Amino acid sequence: MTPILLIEQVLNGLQSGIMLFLMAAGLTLIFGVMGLINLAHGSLYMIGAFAAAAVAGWTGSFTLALAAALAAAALAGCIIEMVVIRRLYDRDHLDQVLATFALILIFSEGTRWLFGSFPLYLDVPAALSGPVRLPGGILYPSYRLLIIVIGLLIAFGLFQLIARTRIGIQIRAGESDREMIGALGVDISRLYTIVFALGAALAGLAGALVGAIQSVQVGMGEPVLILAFVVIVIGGIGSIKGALVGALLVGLTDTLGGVLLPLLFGLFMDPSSATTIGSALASMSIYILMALVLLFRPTGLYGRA
Amino acid sequence: MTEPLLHVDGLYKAFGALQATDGVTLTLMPGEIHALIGPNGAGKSTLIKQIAGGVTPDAGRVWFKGQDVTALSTQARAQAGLGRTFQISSLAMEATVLQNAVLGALGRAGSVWRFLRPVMRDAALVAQAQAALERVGLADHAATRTAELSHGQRRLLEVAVALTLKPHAFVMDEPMAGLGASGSKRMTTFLDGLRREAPILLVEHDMDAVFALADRISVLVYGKIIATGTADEIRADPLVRTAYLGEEDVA
Amino acid sequence: MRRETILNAVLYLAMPVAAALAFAMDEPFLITLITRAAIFALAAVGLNLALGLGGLVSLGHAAFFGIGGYAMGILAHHAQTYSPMIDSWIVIEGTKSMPVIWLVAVVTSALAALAIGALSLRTSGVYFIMITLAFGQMFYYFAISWPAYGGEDGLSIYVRNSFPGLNTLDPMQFFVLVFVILSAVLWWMGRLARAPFGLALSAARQNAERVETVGLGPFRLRLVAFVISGAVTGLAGALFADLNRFVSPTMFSWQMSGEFIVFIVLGGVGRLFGPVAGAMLFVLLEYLLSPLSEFWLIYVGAILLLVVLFARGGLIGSLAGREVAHD
Amino acid sequence: MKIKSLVAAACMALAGTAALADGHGGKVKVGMITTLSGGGAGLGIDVRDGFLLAAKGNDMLDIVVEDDQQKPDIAVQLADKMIQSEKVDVLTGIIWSNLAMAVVPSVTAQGKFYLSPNAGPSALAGKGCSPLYFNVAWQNDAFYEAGGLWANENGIGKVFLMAPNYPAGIDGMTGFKRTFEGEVVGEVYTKLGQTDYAAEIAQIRASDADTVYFFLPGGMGISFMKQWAGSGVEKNVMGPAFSFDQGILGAIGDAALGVKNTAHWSKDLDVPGNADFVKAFQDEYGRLPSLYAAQGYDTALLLISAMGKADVKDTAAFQAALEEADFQSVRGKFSFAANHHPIQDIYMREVVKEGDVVTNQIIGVAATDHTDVYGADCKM
Repeated sequence: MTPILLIEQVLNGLQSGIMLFLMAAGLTLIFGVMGLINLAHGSLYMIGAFAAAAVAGWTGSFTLALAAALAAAALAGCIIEMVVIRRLYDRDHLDQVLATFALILIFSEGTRWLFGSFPLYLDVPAALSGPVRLPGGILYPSYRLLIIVIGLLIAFGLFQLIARTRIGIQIRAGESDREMIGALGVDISRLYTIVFALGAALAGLAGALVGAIQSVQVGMGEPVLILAFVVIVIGGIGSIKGALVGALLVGLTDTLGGVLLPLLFGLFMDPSSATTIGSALASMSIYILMALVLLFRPTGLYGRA
Repeated sequence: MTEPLLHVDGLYKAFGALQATDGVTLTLMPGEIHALIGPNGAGKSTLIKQIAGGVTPDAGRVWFKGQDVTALSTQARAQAGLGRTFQISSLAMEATVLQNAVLGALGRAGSVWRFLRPVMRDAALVAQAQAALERVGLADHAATRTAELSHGQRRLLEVAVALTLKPHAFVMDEPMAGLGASGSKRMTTFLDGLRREAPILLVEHDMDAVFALADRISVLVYGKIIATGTADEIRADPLVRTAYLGEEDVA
Repeated sequence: MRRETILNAVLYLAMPVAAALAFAMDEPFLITLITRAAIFALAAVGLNLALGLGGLVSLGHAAFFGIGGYAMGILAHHAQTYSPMIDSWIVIEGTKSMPVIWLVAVVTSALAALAIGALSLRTSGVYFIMITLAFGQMFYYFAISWPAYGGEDGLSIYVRNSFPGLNTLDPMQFFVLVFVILSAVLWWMGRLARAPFGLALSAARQNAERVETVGLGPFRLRLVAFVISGAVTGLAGALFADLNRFVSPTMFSWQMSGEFIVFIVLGGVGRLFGPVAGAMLFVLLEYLLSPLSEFWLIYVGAILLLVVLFARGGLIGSLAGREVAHD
Repeated sequence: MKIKSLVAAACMALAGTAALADGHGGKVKVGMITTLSGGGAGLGIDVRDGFLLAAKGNDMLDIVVEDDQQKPDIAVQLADKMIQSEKVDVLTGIIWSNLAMAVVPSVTAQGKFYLSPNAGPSALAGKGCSPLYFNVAWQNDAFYEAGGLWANENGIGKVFLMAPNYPAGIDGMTGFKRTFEGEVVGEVYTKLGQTDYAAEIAQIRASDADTVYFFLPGGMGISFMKQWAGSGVEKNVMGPAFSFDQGILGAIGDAALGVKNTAHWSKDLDVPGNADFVKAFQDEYGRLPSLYAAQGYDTALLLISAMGKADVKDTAAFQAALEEADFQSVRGKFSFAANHHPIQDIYMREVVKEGDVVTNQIIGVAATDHTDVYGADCKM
């Protein structure tokens, strides 16, 4: 394998990691502040993608489509927070898992009822449809570069939001002591709705961004959801920094594992069984990574005991 | 000279910049009640956890019955015969009072790997548990759900569970809290008799009880023991008066 | 008698009575459906030991269900094709005998539970939920991409395995077999909850510190519970594979683990008959709702949501009231 | 009220018996188990709609449709239900090979006919074949083998193969390699359900292949094609029709233009009846028919043709009637090989744009009278 190819694969790993971060950030915020496991986070991702595809279909504008994805997911987030989720904060994790599992069923089949069973069309804007040449002669899809940039900007914005703003202070206060912020006169239920909507909007944005280069279809959220969970568990639940590090680790492991493991096994076995065994191990690699991290750090890399 | 049953030797424990335990050495002799007092935040609970298990000291040793138990788990120390009660009740709240006591008896018997016979029909275990409940005066509440007990009654149950273990020494963290005046008095009488069975390391805020019961008193301030002695010695100690009792005098 | 006792008796008898009715009406499919509910109930009864009594929310119990299924699939596959399973210094043949298959299913899933439990129980709370999910996913992807036993296509067994003296292909006889096993396990779980081990495990769920202070180790209690739990779910997996005469990686999927939890919560967490009630209710809903609409899963979702939000304690909890402490 | 309904039930029962007693060409009860919910529902819905279109107005057919949710255990359960409770004569509808493997052996073991409108796993074409099992679609390898043949004819020398790491994927690539005489320069098996192919595309770009040949069903194919278009890699793209069918092309859009794919049917195929089928389907459902719709349609035609010749209760006669395949397939000529799998032509199609609609157009024949290689193992 040439160094150029390796660099390109590392870029690919980064890009998929950054997308995972958008999902994982919301998930980990919601857990950190409200102590809630939200399995329906994948549905918000799907809602973002479908909203984007629908709006892009009507208007032809990708920017409007992204805005619609943010708005639709945030709105859906607000609604489910107010109708369902807020009843779950005091419940144990089991009830949360179950109720949000039920939400997945409702959202998936509801979306299918609205949009039908066939995948929707959503493409990258024409201006970004080709590759760009990076230093070193790497041809890299410009849209993917854009995703990396947007993702990094959002990560930066999120860190700023939490470190600098009033709402960020409230979020941090909420993470360390839930009763305390109520005593400080913060409107908790409003704060919770805002945090949930923020997480939802990030998921929706990720769905729309990814939907343009993947398939916009019912059920697209669940595989990403599981990956996002792996990310926040590796990073330490509740930690935004952990989510970023975890997302990049998972993105890189997944991408490079799929490329390198078959090659590695090819060194000492015949090509076809090397491909089979390498691919089998590659598909398990992130779960193995997660198990290893938890064995040595039972609360993740940046988690609090 | 008799050997101390429990010997805490030069314990240090820091949490970040906070030195919670700062070179503590103390002993518990057979037959005595040794009270540990000190203002809030003095590091009593941290010290208790290093003695009974749950927090590992940065330096120093804990000896129990001549054996170094510093590296042992809570569970192993309990098996070695250290009976402990908690400041905040630590009980199986959904179980009945009797079941909590039976759990203690079960722990002592070590016969937990039994998967068929109902534990509440094990006459020997239930008898031990009943006896312990009677000693603390909870026999009438045997069938009550633990969550329905008052705070004071939960304290008594903590003590009863510790009794079922037939420990060689007790470590009790504020057993009087929430008992009320008459309850405190009864508990005082009870502990007074208990010291003949096994010595007690007693952390307590109720000064009347401490001065009535303790053979020796140690005063812990900012992680250090500033004085150890009989009730009279402690009352007279100028350091203690300024650091601890002094505050009350001023007030 | 307590209301829960009466309710349990009704639930327990509902299955054989319904099966007998179906038999009388010559509706063999209904018997198969009831058998399916009974097997799901068994799997969830296994999980309920860890989840209900031990407080261990495992989102990876499909791993044991699948291992049990594949124990049956692999053994029967080798017996069916007359190829030895292991053929080196020791020769191990496949088998079509149910008792042998069950034994293998129980032992292998118990061993897997021992390994997974020993690693996972170092964590707690959400981390435990997620690490068990991760182990389940590992098995899922392994089963899909390992070509030796059919990969995603799974393995078909043309004839149900045999049990001495029974015609297992007869729906009623197979149901009776499953029901006897379910009864035996329920009986044992009822005893287990009251046995010394059950008391200690339940206390460890409520307050781990308390259990430590009386000299017992919560880790070992939980590990043993997890192993027994996995073994029971593994046994259910072997029966499920025999019911369908087929195994596939979907038995390992995380949705399967989710469904087991759904059964328990629908029925009532920690109640002996909770998983039984939940599995029966779920299979009934599936049977009644799926012909109504293509989008019937919406209704399942809505019902589930309502149960979690408003009917705490599940079916049994709503009907029988708050749990009374044992004895 | 009660008496009334009892009488009504009795009448219906009598009518039912009368129909059965009618004997030759009597009513046939069909059980259709297909995927109608979840991510793979599009295929099942097309098969169902195609089948129902052909059966429309035929009152000799009594059709029960149930959703298998793409889960093997549900499919097995439904098959049991249809055989044991609904007492169907013929089963059909399953989309996925793994579900077919779970259901078909037990269906034929219980003496019922099974007509496959989509899946064709190799086991059922070879050692596991059955007199009661008829495949109206294809053996799984057919499109791949035809792809290899076409590549040989059209000067394609170096290919890069890609498929998900599961049996249908590996079998497909094996099928291609069976007929392909050029050089396979790379071979990648991805995780099932993978949605990001950046790593694989980079590998393909780095290889010296002139053509990438892939099989990625459903959303996987959509994702790959969109990402491929964005990568700017200039290589030919080929595959079986599964990744380029009508239901999917709409979601890929222009990114699919120019892709070659093998299929036994296309809506522009000029054979008798096909244009009528396409029009009728569009009129009925308001969308273009897909390959799966055509297969569902043909399955119903085959069944109806056999019903005209024999009574379904007479298993041997009905089997013989099915074997004749005396119907006008929308694929043109169609007959069964000894293992009850199709002998048919496979075409090469290219993705083009007709007005605003991205669709397929036939550009040539890839294989004539194609049949599978597993028939040799079939003893029946």
